[in-house]
Amino acid sequence: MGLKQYIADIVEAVVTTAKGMRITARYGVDAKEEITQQYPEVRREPSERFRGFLHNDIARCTSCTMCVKVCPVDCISLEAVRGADKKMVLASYDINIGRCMYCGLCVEACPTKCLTHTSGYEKASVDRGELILHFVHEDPAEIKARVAKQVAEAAAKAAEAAKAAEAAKAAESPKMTESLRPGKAEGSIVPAAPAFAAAVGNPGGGNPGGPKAPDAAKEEWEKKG
Amino acid sequence: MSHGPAHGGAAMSPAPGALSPEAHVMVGNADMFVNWARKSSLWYLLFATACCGIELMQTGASRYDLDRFGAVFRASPRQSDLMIVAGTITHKMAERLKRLYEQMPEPKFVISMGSCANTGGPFYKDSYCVVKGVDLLIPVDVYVPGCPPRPEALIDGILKLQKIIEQKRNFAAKKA
Amino acid sequence: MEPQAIHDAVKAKFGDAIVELQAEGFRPPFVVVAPERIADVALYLRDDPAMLFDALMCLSGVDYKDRFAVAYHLYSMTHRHTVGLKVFLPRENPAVASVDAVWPAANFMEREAFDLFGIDFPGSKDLRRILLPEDWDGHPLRKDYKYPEFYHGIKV
Amino acid sequence: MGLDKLLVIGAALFCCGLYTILTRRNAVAVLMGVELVLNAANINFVAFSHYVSRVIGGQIFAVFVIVLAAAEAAVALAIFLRLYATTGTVEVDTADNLKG
Amino acid sequence: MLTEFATVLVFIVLGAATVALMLGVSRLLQPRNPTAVKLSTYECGEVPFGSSWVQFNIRFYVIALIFIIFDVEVALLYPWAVVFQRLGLLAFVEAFIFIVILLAGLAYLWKEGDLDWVRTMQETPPRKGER
Amino acid sequence: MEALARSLVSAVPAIAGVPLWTVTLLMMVLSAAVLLAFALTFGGLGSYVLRKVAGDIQVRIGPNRVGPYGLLQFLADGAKLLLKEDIIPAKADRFLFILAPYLVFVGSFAAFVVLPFGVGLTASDLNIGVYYVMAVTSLVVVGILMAGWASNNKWALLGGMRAAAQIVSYEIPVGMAIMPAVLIAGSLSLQDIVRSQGGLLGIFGWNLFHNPFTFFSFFLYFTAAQAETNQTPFDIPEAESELVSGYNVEYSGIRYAFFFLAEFGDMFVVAALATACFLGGWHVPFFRAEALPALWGNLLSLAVFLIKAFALVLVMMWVRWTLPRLRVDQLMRMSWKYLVPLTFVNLLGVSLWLLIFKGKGIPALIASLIG
Amino acid sequence: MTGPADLIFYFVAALTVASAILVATLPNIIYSAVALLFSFAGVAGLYVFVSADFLAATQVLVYVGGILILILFAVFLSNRISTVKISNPVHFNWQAALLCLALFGVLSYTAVSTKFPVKPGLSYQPTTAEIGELLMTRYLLPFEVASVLLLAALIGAALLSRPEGEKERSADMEEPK
Amino acid sequence: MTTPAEALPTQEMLINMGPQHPSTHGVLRVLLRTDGEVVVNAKPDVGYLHRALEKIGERVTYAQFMPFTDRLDYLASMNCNCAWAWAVEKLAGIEVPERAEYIRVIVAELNRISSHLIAFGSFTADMGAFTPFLYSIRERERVNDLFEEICGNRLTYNFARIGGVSADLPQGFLEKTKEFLDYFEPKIPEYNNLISYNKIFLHRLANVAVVTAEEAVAYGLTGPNLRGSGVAFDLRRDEPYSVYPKLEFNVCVGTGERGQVGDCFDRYMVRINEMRESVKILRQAIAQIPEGPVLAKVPRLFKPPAGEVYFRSECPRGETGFYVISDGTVNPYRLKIRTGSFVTMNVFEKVTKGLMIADIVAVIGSFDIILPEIDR
Ligand code: SF4
Ligand code: SF4
Ligand code: SF4
Repeated sequence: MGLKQYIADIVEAVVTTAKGMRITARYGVDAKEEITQQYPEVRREPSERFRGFLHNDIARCTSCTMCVKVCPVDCISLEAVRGADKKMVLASYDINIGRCMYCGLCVEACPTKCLTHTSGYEKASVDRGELILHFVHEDPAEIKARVAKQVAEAAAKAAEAAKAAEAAKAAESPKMTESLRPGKAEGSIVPAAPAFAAAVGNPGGGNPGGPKAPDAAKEEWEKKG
Repeated sequence: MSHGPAHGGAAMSPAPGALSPEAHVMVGNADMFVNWARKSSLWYLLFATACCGIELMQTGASRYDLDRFGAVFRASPRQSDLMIVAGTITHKMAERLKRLYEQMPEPKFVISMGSCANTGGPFYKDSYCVVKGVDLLIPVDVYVPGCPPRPEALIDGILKLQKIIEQKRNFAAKKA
Repeated sequence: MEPQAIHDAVKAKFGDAIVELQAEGFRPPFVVVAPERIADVALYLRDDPAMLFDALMCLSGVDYKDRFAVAYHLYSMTHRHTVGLKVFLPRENPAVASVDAVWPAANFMEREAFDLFGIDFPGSKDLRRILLPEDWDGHPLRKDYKYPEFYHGIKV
Repeated sequence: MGLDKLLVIGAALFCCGLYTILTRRNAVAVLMGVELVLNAANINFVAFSHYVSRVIGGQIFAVFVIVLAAAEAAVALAIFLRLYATTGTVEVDTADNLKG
Repeated sequence: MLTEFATVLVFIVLGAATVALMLGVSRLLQPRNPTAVKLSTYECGEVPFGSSWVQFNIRFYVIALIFIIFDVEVALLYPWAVVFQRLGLLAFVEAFIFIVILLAGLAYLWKEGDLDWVRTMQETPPRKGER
Repeated sequence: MEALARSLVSAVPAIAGVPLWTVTLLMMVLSAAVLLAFALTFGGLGSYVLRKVAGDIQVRIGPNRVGPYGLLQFLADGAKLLLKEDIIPAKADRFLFILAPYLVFVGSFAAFVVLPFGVGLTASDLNIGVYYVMAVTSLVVVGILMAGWASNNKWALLGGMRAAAQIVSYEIPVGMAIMPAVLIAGSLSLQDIVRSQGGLLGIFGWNLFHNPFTFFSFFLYFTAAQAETNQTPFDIPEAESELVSGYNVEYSGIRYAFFFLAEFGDMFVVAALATACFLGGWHVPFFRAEALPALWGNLLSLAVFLIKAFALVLVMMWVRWTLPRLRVDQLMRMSWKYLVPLTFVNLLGVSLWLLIFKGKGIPALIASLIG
Repeated sequence: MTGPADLIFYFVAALTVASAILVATLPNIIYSAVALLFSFAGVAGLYVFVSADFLAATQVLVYVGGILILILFAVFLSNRISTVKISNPVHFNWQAALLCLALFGVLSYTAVSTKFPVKPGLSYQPTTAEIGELLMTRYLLPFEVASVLLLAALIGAALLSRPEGEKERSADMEEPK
Repeated sequence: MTTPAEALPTQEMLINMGPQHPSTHGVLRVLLRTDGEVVVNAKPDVGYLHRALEKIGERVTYAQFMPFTDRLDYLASMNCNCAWAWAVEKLAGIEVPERAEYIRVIVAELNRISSHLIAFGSFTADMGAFTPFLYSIRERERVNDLFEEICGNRLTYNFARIGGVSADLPQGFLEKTKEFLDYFEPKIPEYNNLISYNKIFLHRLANVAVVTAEEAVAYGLTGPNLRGSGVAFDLRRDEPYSVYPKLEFNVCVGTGERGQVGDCFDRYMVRINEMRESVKILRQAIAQIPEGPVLAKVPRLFKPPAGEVYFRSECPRGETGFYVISDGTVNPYRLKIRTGSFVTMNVFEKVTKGLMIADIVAVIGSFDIILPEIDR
């Protein structure tokens, strides 16, 4: 290393450092360059196509189960019963946004466009159960019972109107639960939201208490599904 | 740095047994102060495994700037208060996650960020090696849904955690 | 060089070791090689001036239900042509000679195939599980893989 | 704080150093002992110069002792390192044995 | 002079006392929940292999050896610096000789490569152009 | 201090009966307490400023939620660290693990004793001032080395080793680069050094402009000092991206806080030293603070000194947020092959200059030419 | 001002001697080194009491900041603490202890009993300048010789510590999977 | 350990670097065997993020796999999206409308920029300069905004579809992209001034971890890592797909500017230069994009013919190849994903021998690996 190289090295180091520092200084001094958005006060509106949490306008939902079928991760669970007018009546429609990957495949698949992405994305919760969105707020059992009753009534009416043999046939199957994924149907009969949350919640965040005992955790997990 | 509060804290150390109204107020104030300190200085462990980690980075970066809330990252669990589990936890990783959590000093908090950490997320159904939710491993304080959650959502989660911390009863609980 | 020509050339050189050319519906087509000769074929394909397949793009294990296969996708940086090699292995104790001496790139990929399919690559310099923990049960990409219930006490 | 007290302290340090040198077999520890002895000597120099001679010469002497100590420590530790590299031990007896 | 140094002592004592006090206060106030895992050594989440108390690389040591020599030199130069203006040329010449002798030592070490950290054990492959 | 105490005792009859040494001691403790408070606040506020500077440079805001403008951030951080469990790893060497923060903190705090904050504001104007600072900061090295070793953690060990090798290497250039100021002042006392830079509009008396060599000296010193305080680009001992967090990786809670405080304390000491030795210390530009009544003179000079020192600290932070980090070997190379020879040559240059120009600097020469 | 100053003196002296004794007796060499630190610092304190401020700082700078670090490095470098608790075996050695005690007795007796011509009226003067002047004038030769000595030590140390040839490696840790 | 021959002055240390480590880019674990600061051997241990994408691929339909490709390389989801679409289209022989191809190229190149930005940023952060990292993310945020506009998500886009793309470009998208390009182009020289040619940075990178051209090919490196070794090979040019043949661009290669060809600096520089090229491509694509449909008719229950296809495309981290075996049903029979980072990890152990610990970080950064690509 000659002396020339030695000095050149020093000069290069100083010059390049100075260059870099000029740039950082410019950014440091220029307040206009600041790009921070003060989130809780300034909430950036997501774009139109933003795929936020899902929302189902259940009034328009035909329970066609397209969304359920297309979802790669099974986060929609749907229960429907055939109503009196042969249309399906939703008994429960839950989306587990804690599992959803916001891919939008279900929305694309929905024929009635009742399933949409909202622009919502904040739903930090202390309990995993809260992350399951329920769109039918009644107890599915009740709905089923009601529908069954209606069906029965309708059937009874039909029976009155129609021939006795046919009526008897109709009465044999008073209700028909649409279980979309046979394996899942049992599990997806969830209690109403508050009860569920109470059942699995870890009140108050459960800290600092060290990790939960594995058994408890496992149990909880099973409950949450 | 924390000269003042040190004495303040010492004066307001746990009140024994039944609390007189006065002590109650004092304990309450001490609690408030402690909680304020804790919530205002959530140093999070740099722990990112997957996609959510990128959003975590972007949350910490200029546009969303977690530093505003006093949350900075620390690389060592020894110096962090908050573990943001950002990303998929596989079974191979599970033990490490647990160990890291254990190695954090009390009090410590956990935010589960993203579907993977919440429930296994996209890998819930068919993946044989993804842990279906970090709450199977460590206690979680706040779940932030999203895949990945937007930075805003994560900040929302942190704010939520701050609220939770605010409600903690440190001194009263300590004696009990 | 076209795969057909490559196949012919290899066939001419190795004779019976070359089983067939899978061309229809296969892009790139595969030259199916008998497992015993794979190392020689590989070496030939890499070094022959007409072939010069210097890059192993991909090495994958496949479970065809009745048998396993290992597929090699080769590319030549010099001639810019590509071809596939395939060896079929029996379901019991599938093993095929390692090619990591030919293409060092093969090491990790073979480890992966070993990990996920349980295909053995004798001669490999370092054959261990790569993606899954050392004490994992079974080889998950096999079609008959049963998901374990628990791993270290955590539900799978 | 008089001269005698300082001298006693110096003596104490000296003896500690001596004891260390005598009993320890680890070369580094021996070096520590040596440093203690040198320190003891320095205390004496300075004390005498302060109480008796009234000139600063003693301090200069101490400065040179420190210089020496540093040089000695450097070389000694380098030797020790070499010793360790070749014999794999830091025990002085072993070094003796190897020599013979 | 004694008082001046007494201040130093006061500073040292007060500094140490602060540390002790804060540690004590912290000890009183902090939640404690030591577990075996918590007390285990951190190593990026893994169980560490063995102890970290191993013999260390020699290079650090050589630096320290060189340092101590120069340290002493600096120590010797300070009194010189104080009286330099008073003594003038004489002091300059003396210090010049002093410094040059040690710089010669430094130059020697430089030439012999003792100042270089063991850089790498990699052999450097020949230059290759684009292909 | 003793003289001050004596005058105090004679001035205030109420304490006439108290032995002199008690008063002296009290005053010492008082000054120490003030400086301790300063050191602690500086550690806290320094970290706040550091984050704010980072925020500015990184086009973001930095802490702004905790208290007005985030000003209470450091309080929260401190209180939180105080209330945090501190862990002593089971495998660590307990005694040394506990001892290390003491050494580090005390070493950095003790350096505050001699800093010339104002015309007469020095806790104790030791007549070996500069030299004393160099000596006492070596405690920090020992502390860090101990922390690294005692943790029984490989990252910490590497960090400690690196830190020791680094600080040790850069001590030479630091000591050498600051010597020109001693040469000019003919004294080691920092107050003397500051006083030697008065006059000439208060700016041109600065050693910085004394002659070209002192000018370089300043930058050499600043570079070396940046390394002594483990700031980027010389932050290899705690290199986050390499050693996780270096020698303090196992330290948590309040114990960690002391390393943190010591780091900022060091930063201030270094900046203050640079100010005192090259930037005219407490000399007010275009003004003679000594001429003012004691109180105002002191206050003004204190303010000026702090401003200068803080400005240097800011520059240190600015550098820190701009540059990448050197590698260990490059760091050593930089010290031994660049800084050490250069500071030596520089020192000879300064002394030659002083010899030739009879101790006058360029501004003084020009001034004498003019008038 | 005798009271507190004496007190501090005794304290420092006690610290120095106690640490020195610990250096001699502690089984763990690293603790010995730490004790040495305090011993050095104590000696520096003692220097202050005999009007040697420059020397005190030099003591800290060179001994604590230099030699001690060197020693620590040497200890870290040479001991395999992973397998053996660092130390050298200290068998309490009666003969050595007795010898030292005897020596100490003789020395301190001499120190106390001898009447040194102590000059009255102590003065505490800054010494740096004086040392500098003496170094430049009366002790010029030693000063320059010191530089040669340092040079020799520098080169010697570097030569000695230069690793020669390829080091063999010892791997006593299991390669993990 | 008592015999002298064994007890030598230094002892090797075995250190775990990762899985939680600031600069292993996720959960890579490197087993370092060091002698002091010098790394004797560095064994990568991967799999901490193995998410079984290949298994999932066998269980979901072709269309359903699309969102999973987002998670394959989350820094370049668009590229993976498109790669998967191209692969399946090749398998099924689907003709894609030209506009869709252009859109794909636009988003892919945009994503290449944003991915290289992260590569650049995290690399500098690894080197100790944190600020450039935040600058790079600042730029990246703008790309994210663009992406959010086009497909509604910031990171996991799920934008491409088999036979096209899920939606046409929104109003004003091209203008905004142009705006971004105008904003972004001057940033590259700024980065260079800020850090690329910083002396310290150069010293850290030049001549470190040299991968020669032969090695690079033999180890199957692809993408910027291969080009960094001086091999001018780019799938976009050499095995063209989509509309790349209609676009004009240079293939950036490492030139050994400050050291040897194939050192860390070359790999780094290739990425910086590629961002420039991407800008160039984008400008052309924006100028050329035709009107028309964006999605070919593909049956809802899409069943490609039986066959095996290996399709590879140039992703920011090298060649991403999909080896798809179809048995004619709705699910792939076997799906093998070949990724750049996985292959790159293979050479890691070789090139890191004898480096220093700090260099390991540099090497990881310069390879720009990303864990889900390694582990899948
Ligand atoms: S967005 Fe995707 S993951 Fe979520 S419910 Fe719809 S299809 Fe399932
Ligand atoms: S696809 Fe739409 S209409 Fe059909 S069940 Fe789902 S939400 Fe209802
Ligand atoms: S939740 Fe989604 S974005 Fe987050 S790690 Fe899992 S797959 Fe990635």
